[in-house]
Amino acid sequence: MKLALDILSWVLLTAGGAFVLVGGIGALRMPNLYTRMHAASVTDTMGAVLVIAGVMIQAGLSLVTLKLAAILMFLLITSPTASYALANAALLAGIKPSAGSAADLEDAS
Amino acid sequence: MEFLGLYHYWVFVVLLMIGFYAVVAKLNLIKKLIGLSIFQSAVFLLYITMSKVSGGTAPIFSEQVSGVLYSNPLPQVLILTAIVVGISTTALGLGIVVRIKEEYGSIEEHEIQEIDRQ
Amino acid sequence: MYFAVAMALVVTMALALARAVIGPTVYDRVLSVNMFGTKTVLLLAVIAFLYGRPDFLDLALAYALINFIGVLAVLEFFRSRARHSEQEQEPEDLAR
Amino acid sequence: MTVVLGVLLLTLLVITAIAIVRTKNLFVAVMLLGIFSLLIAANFFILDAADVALTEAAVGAGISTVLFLGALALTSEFERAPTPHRWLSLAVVTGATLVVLYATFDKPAFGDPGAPVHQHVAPWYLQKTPEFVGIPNVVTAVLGSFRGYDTLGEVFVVFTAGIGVRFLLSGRRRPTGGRAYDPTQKTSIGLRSHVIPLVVSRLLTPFILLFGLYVQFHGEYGPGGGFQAGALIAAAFILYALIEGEERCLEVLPQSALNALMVGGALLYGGVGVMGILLGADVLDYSMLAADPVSGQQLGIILIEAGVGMTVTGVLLSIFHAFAARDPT
Repeated sequence: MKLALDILSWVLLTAGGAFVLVGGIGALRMPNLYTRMHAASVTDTMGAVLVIAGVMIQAGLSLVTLKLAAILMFLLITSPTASYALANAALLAGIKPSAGSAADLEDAS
Repeated sequence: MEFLGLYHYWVFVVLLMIGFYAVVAKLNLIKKLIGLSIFQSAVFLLYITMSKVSGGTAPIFSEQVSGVLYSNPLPQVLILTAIVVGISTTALGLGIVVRIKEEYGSIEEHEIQEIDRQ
Repeated sequence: MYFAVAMALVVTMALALARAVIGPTVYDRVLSVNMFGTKTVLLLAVIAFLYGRPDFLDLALAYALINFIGVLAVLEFFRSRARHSEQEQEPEDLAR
Repeated sequence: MTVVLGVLLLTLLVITAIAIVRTKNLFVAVMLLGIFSLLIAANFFILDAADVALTEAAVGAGISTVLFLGALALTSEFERAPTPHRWLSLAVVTGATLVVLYATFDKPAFGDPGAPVHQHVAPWYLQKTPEFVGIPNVVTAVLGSFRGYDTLGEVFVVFTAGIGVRFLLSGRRRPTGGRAYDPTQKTSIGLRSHVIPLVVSRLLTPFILLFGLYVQFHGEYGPGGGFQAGALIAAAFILYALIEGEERCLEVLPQSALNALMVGGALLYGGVGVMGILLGADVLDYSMLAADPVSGQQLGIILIEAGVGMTVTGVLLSIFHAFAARDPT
């Protein structure tokens, strides 16, 4: 039982690490702001859920698990809000979401 | 692994000097304050580095970890208070910069000196 | 195992930092600050377990709660900037 | 293994610092300073300083960014001037770097338990805390009891800084300032037109306040205490001010209340110290506050931490209002 839980948590942690890494590469390699935002959100949702779920299994049923659940809940609430605020500010400033173009690269600051 | 023993101190030195460079070389007053807060953080890092004991844990007793080595609490106390003092004094500095901007219309040191000479 | 995840998180933080340094727009930098924040929450949670002191999760909780205030402040900053500079500046300046 | 993590994070820290100094755009510098704060908090945590990392988190995540952005909104976002005497400055800095680097070779190796810093009072603190104070968090015990003088001094420095900012910036408020809130006046509507941040912030503000109080009163048992809690509670009110508008926030917690918090906290701390004398002990010796010296110490620590929390909340919020209420020139 212990071993099965350990393996499950390792699988979750590894998958979470992989998602985080993929999101990070995406945030670096994607062509414009909105696609980069999309890549970054992978790390905030799937990556966070998997990593924290993996850690939760290790913690077992205790106050720690409750704290982890709270962390996960707040992350899932706040990070999309931050993304929204950011996309809104960018749209207001006139950055067009043009697919596949490097339009915002040209007016680099 | 020998050099890792001093790596933290080297990072402290480099950060200290990056902050120092911003304070002496940059003319923009806000940039100087940012440099000052990097300088400050470098000192914080030095203290906390000194408080660490290999194989130790944070100096908070707990039933789960009894009879182990604890890191040094004293530098942590000093830096804990210094962080809040640091943000307050940085805010004071920013307040002075805002007043300078209102009086001189600029936050660049050479322009302020230019106005002062007139 | 925790160590591998922590390494993945640190590498992602490095990638986000690279994005923050190269920009090109300020919004990319804000994006990477936000991403950096969530990675730090995860890293702190994983390190708490790596050290065997899971009672230190308060730290990750603090970041999870207040980290987005910075991004909201940025939104408010640009909004008030836009309001105050309507008569003085061309809007292209804002995208910088 | 954690040393490797620490080394990587420190390297990122240096890269961030260089990027901060190199950029000409101050807004970008402030954003990178946010990353710097996150990284240094992670480093503190790896170096076993949970309390310090929590302080850095509470201060660096929201308040520091908000204050810098407030100052930028009132001044200028760009660094116009080129750096004069660049090579001279670089040469001086490089020289100083080499001198200090040379000095580091005499430092004891990282984490050496035999280092001089661990020999003097620290073992005494660790050994005697359970006996004299009886709380698990040695950092709080040292902060509140053994070195109460230091903390008193720091609280007064924070207080003075708050007074200073108010002296500098509170002269000229917006026209609506000082009067009752007027909903038709659109000077600071905040982000209320953005539904998603509005809902989420309304949802989160009570949790942040609750967490702040938890950190305040759990400081004896885990990472936390007055400094962190003060910063967290101030962050909750700043979030409210960002969403509902700064003047609305000033209605909820008016400047007079903030003054009372600032002064009351410092006075509470000082008063507990004087109580020690009146009860026949030394200044800031809490043993006499209760029948049993150990519970007296605990009571004293709870009181002075409350004082610290009040002062820090009052000062940080006063500073925020001083910046936010000023009109850009």
